[in-house]
Amino acid sequence: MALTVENLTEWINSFAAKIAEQKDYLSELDTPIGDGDHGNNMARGVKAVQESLTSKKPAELTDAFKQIAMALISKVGGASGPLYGTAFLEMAKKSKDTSDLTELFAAAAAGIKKRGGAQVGDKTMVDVWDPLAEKIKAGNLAQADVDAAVNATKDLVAKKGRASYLGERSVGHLDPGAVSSGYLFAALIETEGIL
Amino acid sequence: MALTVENLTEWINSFAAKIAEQKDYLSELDTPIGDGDHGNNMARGVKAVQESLTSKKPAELTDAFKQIAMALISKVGGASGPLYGTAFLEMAKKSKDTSDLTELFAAAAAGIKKRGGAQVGDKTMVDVWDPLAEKIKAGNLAQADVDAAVNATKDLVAKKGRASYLGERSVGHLDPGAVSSGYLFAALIETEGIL
Amino acid sequence: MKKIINDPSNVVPEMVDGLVRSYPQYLRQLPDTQAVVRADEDSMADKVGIVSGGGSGHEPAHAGFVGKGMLSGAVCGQVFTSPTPDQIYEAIKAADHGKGVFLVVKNYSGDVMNFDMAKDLAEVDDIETKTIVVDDDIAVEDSLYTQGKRGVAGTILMHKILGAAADKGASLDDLEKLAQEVLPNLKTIGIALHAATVPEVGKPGFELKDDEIEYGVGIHSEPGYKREKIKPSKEMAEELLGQIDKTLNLDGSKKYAVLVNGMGATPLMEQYIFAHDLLDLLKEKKIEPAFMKVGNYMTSIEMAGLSLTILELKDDQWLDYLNYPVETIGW
Amino acid sequence: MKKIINDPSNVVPEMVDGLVRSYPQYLRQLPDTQAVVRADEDSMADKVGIVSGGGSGHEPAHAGFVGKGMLSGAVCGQVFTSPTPDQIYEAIKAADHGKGVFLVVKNYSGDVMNFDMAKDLAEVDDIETKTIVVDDDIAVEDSLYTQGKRGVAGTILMHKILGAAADKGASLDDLEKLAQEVLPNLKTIGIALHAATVPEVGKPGFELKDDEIEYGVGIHSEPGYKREKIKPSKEMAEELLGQIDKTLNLDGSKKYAVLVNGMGATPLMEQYIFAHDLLDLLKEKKIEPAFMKVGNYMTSIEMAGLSLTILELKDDQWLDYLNYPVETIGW
Ligand SMILES: Nc1ncnc2c1ncn2[C@@H]1O[C@H](COP(=O)(O)OP(=O)(O)O)[C@@H](O)[C@H]1O
Ligand SMILES: Nc1ncnc2c1ncn2[C@@H]1O[C@H](COP(=O)(O)OP(=O)(O)O)[C@@H](O)[C@H]1O
Ligand SMILES: [Mg+2]
Ligand SMILES: [Mg+2]
Ligand SMILES: [Mg+2]
Ligand SMILES: [Mg+2]
Repeated sequence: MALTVENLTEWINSFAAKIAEQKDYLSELDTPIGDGDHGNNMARGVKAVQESLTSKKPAELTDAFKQIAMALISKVGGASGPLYGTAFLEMAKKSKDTSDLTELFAAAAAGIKKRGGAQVGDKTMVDVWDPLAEKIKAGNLAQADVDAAVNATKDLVAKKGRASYLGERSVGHLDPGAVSSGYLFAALIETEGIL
Repeated sequence: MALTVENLTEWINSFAAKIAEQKDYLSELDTPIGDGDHGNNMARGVKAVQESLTSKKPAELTDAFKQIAMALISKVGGASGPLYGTAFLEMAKKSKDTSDLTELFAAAAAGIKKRGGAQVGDKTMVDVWDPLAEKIKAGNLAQADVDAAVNATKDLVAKKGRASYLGERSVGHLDPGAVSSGYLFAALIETEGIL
Repeated sequence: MKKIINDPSNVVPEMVDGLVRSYPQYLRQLPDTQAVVRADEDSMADKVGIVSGGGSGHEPAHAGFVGKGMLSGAVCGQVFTSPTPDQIYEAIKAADHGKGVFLVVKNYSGDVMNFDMAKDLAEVDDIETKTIVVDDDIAVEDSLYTQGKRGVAGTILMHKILGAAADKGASLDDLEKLAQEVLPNLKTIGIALHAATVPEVGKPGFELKDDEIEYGVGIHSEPGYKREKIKPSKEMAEELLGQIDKTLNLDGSKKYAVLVNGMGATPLMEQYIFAHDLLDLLKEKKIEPAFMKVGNYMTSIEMAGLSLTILELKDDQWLDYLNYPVETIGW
Repeated sequence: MKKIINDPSNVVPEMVDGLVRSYPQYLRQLPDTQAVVRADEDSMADKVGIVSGGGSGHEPAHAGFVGKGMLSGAVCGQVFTSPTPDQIYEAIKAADHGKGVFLVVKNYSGDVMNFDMAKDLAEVDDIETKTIVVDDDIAVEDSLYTQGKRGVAGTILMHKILGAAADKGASLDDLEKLAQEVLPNLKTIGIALHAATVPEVGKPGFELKDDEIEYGVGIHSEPGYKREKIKPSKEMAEELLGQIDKTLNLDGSKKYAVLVNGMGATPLMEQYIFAHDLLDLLKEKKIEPAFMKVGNYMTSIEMAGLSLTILELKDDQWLDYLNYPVETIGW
């Protein structure tokens, strides 16, 4: 169970495939409580990530994380771009010292919280990253946890991002960034030998 | 059988009533082959005519025609405003010498032709004014003639006014200005003792 | 019909009032009319006045082009309906500063006849007037036996050129000569995605299906020369430029001014994309416009669509006139 | 969706290309970006640069306000999507002429975060930057625990005031102070008749019935605070002005700047009618705006509707800045 450039790439490719497949669904989720572009934003981003990893094969984990971060930062835009970008940038930094997923995800989740100022319960991707980083630490991340974290955003009132303009009216809708983040963790679970 | 300020007023009031009643129909006729405003233009105009004739009762035929002309000129706008205005202005001029309807209508029809440059067959109000002025001269103007003149515009290709932009596609539609002019002649026929 | 209006029969007076009170530094309304003239009276001293106008619904045309260096006055008719001679006459009087008044009229029976009657009225007052009837819309066949081509967005370039010339001291005869020289080189063609709704009418002037566009429409929902399924912007640009090319014989050795004009409801985003495609096509012909403008200048209420105007700059001075500084709301 | 576009995923590059090539006298595009800076390099010498931007779809904002006396650069994100830090960073570098760069950011999570990351990048280069986050939209409750109010059309007045001050030699600190003084006095509220369609999405951001309007919408089809049956313009003006009055406490003894901003598909005719009603209501309060502008400045693609911005002019200099001459496409 160790993180390598190979299984990191596999994980990211699997994440990219899920995003591409669910692009319209993600944008649809973003329509009632956002601006309907989350699927397009993410699809553009993961495409750039894959292009980057193909055109320049990273030698080290840190390079891989950095390339992913830069591709996301420069291609996603919107709110999710700097957040996903920050997550991978923090993982890049942390990967200089360790390849331990617990530490990497703890750094990523902290980075997202700092960049966006959202807390758990604000109906954002933080509601997925934060508890699932804890699950990784506990060594028992499972798809059921992912589903639970994602679905829990449905009943929350949005406090950050565009959905917050809706106030109470945001209740009853999944948070799109939480859903796309869920794919990231689902892809992680599916990647052989990474966890 | 003589034209007086009284029966002129009666005639014009009857014309105004027809226009007000058919306002929407006239605009509808103006929609496929024009800009859909002929009913509104004419309604605005005849309202102003009635206001003018009420607020300042004309003593002479010439004054009456002039008031009618000025109200139409300043309130109708579009193509029909100057044409109807010119018609009544020409009648005003002619009425200084005669109150003979034949001469008045000949002058009016000539004025319309000169102002707009249209000939008989161009699918305009000229196709009503010109033949019906002839009928008045012949002393046998009847509603059937009015209907015939108006309906004849249906099969014509428009050569003047907005409808001319349609070319062949204008065929099959009545000319709105011909229809409103038809009301003027119908009102004349209905006015006791004027013809 | 969903519009930000009050009484549909009162839109023009309310609009003109809102316009003039929002921009008192540019405009003054003539009492008891829907005609406006320059607030800056001094800028008109000793110069030929230029008066234009027509039906309302083309905002910012024409009142938005009243100001130093451009029009002296504009007359606002009912929506899509020519203004009446009495109002045009008032604007002519206000624009006259002893050198006569030049009238810029779009070629519609109504406008031509009403401006004509106003001219007659002005003559009685010994105000000399001359007229250019602009007929830049090549969608309509010209013919001696019909009304001929319509006047559309190219009229704005005519205003600009004449306005600059008048400001530089051109006489009434100079302006007439200039206008007549410019006119045959000024060509416009338009396209619509949906038609405008005249407030008093309450429904669109024509109906297009969800995937249809109409080529060659006028600015009052006059029908065009063909209706087709929607195409990419590049192909629309090809069609419109192709039509203009037929009449102007575009040539890389000549100079051109280009106006991409939004019809009211088409956002600048689409206009700029069309401009991008157009400039690519012009480049293939080795043409870089000497002057270009993109935006809403001669609209058709909330029609969606745009028009393309190209003016062949036969004289370098026309380019100077286009670049001449003006003080208006809309240029 | 009926639009004059080519590939929906390519609208921004084509739009920026069309814009810059149509107006080379004003704009220069930075290589490999969708960022534009002033073509007139000299006008930026020795002055603090001002960079703004955000998602595209608000044309003429923000690129249309780049030019002498206003913005130094603008970054065009994907439609309704914040631009990315690398592109903002390029604009900052191009706008820096040794005096630092002031960033004008609309208050959306995406914009705030991306401009923040760009700031971090610029710091590495020793380019000093300061930021104002504009949040003029009073439709949204402010709160420490949420994103807070949105940045909308009032941003244009912020650009104008800061641009004039920078042109007159204000330092980065001066600009920060000025922006912070202006901001609490700048209030906007909008209304929509129909929502915008993002090209890549293909359908409107929300659906309104044929007789419904929504009060308090944002410029990305964010929902507002209430939905109602359509009303006369005068009553819409009452509602919007009433909301602003609640926060600004309008007072006949004070000076105000007013911006009536069309959302993209609403014709000037309706905007002027609204202005007429608004000016009547202000008159009842004995207020004559010291500055007023009506037109499409901060649009939402082809949304129908408008917004009302009022700025209380606490300082007479702000009025001078608003009237300061600029050379831009859109002001
Ligand atoms: N301040 C924030 N902190 C954490 N996550 C946020 C924040 N703001 C937005 N998000 C996340 O971003 C998602 C929206 O992303 P996206 O639609 O791509 O960007 P935008 O909102 O700019 O259109 C939300 O669903 C939410 O999960
Ligand atoms: N040149 C012309 N000569 C005679 N009649 C004309 C001419 N042009 C237009 N008309 C008449 O005017 C009518 C249209 O009037 P109206 O709709 O009120 O004006 P507009 O066309 O300006 O909207 C046409 O139906 C036609 O009868
Ligand atoms: Mg979104
Ligand atoms: Mg008509
Ligand atoms: Mg008409
Ligand atoms: Mg977005």
